[in-house]
Amino acid sequence: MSETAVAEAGASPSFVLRLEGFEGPLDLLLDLARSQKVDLAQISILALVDQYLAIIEGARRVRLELAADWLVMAAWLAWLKSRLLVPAGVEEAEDAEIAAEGLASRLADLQRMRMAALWLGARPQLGLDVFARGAPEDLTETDRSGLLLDLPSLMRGHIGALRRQLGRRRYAPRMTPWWSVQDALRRLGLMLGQMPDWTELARFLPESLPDAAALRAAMASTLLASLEMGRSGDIDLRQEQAFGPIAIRRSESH
Amino acid sequence: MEPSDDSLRLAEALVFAAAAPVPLRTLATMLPEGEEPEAVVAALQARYAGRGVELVEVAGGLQFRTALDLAPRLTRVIEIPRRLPRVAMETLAIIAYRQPVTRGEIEEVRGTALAQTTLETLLEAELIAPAGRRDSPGRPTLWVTTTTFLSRFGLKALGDLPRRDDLVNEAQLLQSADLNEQAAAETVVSHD
Amino acid sequence: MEPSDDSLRLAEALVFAAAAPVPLRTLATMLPEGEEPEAVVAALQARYAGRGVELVEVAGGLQFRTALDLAPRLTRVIEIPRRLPRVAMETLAIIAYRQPVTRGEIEEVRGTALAQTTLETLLEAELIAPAGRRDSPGRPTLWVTTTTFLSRFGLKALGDLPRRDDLVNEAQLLQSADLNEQAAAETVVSHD
Repeated sequence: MSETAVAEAGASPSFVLRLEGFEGPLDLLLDLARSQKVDLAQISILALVDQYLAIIEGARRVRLELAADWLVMAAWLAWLKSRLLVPAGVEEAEDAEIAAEGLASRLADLQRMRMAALWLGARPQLGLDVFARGAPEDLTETDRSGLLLDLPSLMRGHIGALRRQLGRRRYAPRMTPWWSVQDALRRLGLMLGQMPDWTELARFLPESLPDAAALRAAMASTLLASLEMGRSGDIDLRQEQAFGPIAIRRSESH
Repeated sequence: MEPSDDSLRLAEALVFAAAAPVPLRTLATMLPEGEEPEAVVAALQARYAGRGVELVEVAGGLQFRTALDLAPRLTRVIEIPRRLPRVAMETLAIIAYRQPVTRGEIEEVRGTALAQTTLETLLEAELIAPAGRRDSPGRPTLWVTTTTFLSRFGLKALGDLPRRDDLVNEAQLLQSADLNEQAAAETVVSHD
Repeated sequence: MEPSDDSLRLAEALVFAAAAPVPLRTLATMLPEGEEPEAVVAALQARYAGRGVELVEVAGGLQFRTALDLAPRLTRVIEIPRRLPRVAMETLAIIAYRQPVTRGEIEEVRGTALAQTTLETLLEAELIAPAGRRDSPGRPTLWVTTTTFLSRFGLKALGDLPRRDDLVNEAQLLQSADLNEQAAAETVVSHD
């Protein structure tokens, strides 16, 4: 393959089709290098560059679309060639040599991997050349009779049970925070100082109450508190008629 | 005619590598002209007689099989313990913490009927045992945990079980119960 | 000491039954006290030498495999998958020698981009596996070969691969590898 590819590189346009058989520029370079039939360590980089450039030039002549990496490699090789032939100075000559060595070693690397692939490919392969037992026997038995028991899972069960129980218990009606007799006593005590004369009991109710039931409860508590305070002589109460409004004032004896 | 060694090797490899039993007629197509498949099989069977594997005729053809007497020695038993279902674990926890306890009381706590299989699972595992009957209508059986229960959970005594307070505080439980309340409400209603 | 016939039968059955290579230490645990697994393997290998199936050491274990010379006739009956394309083989070789290796590094060696299908083919055949990511920009996946790789190519370990310095030219390589000529010739041809 390699010899023919190179032989045709100069003249016939048929070689260009062969470019497609190569896996990128490095692959072609390796093929060209191998065709020099010397140790890869001693290939002529210049000759290699010329061959590569000739092939790329040929491909361009027949207007074959070339992928960018082929052209990048061509440009780099052209640069390398110019530096190898006419270096501008000692440093440049060294750079070119290092670059050439780098290319040679990359080619050697690829060559080694290609050899490795060849070696692998030549090995008898399981499933292709040799076969293992087609119907292996499963000599394992699964015993699922045992129980996995540990305290954490028992605790999770315990908490689960508690939660379930508490979750149902919450249906007991919750205590509504009614206005209590104690609340009313405290409020009456505070407000009486500010009320000079008879004041209706309703004025002593808290300002905001959620609903009618709460209002009735507060009224009852306030009445009870006023009765209590009246009994101890702190206040006087009066009511003009049955079911009429009740008024209170601070007792004069105090 | 004695079958050739080549035929024996081929038959051996074929039966070995095939994924399914090899029919005699498949073997026949592989063998050289004039070679009797039956004779090849017989010779191969003789060669393997008394060995670790044997050539047997099964439904559909020939197959190598581990010698019967060796199978038990080669079989590895892999133990994969099961977990108790959640219901069983909860029931076990209720019994552990409230023993002795009747089935009705367990159902009371869980707020739902207890499947017979749940108690049976626990009984079978020897984690619980009956301990007399309660003197109440119907004389229901009382359940307690066993010494197997203690040893399986690595407890010296029932007193080693974490106390309720150690575990969680009730407010937290209530809170999480509240979170579930919408979902729970339906269940509770239907239970009522 | 000669291994007992019982040990031979046991080892034979164990390796025969298994779907994958059997590690020597697994065999050792099965054998009676005092029996050397190596001696048992050697005796078994001798018994199967030249037969239709052979006992080989591969991928860190023991496995019975059909004799190589029977392949052409067996493949008339046994279906075989396609051989890996050249690109895949080259990529596999690079991974085998440089593992753990990134896709970018493989492309660097080959001097060209790697088609996605190439890695997919190798992955599908379970010949390679991802092994973490490299701590470098983009955190590229690292690839390594698997035990299936060893098993498929009949390698005991990665150390069975030729040394890099020996990978110089085909003639030398194939000679040193002591390979079956036929198989080698075929591959070289198909490589073209």
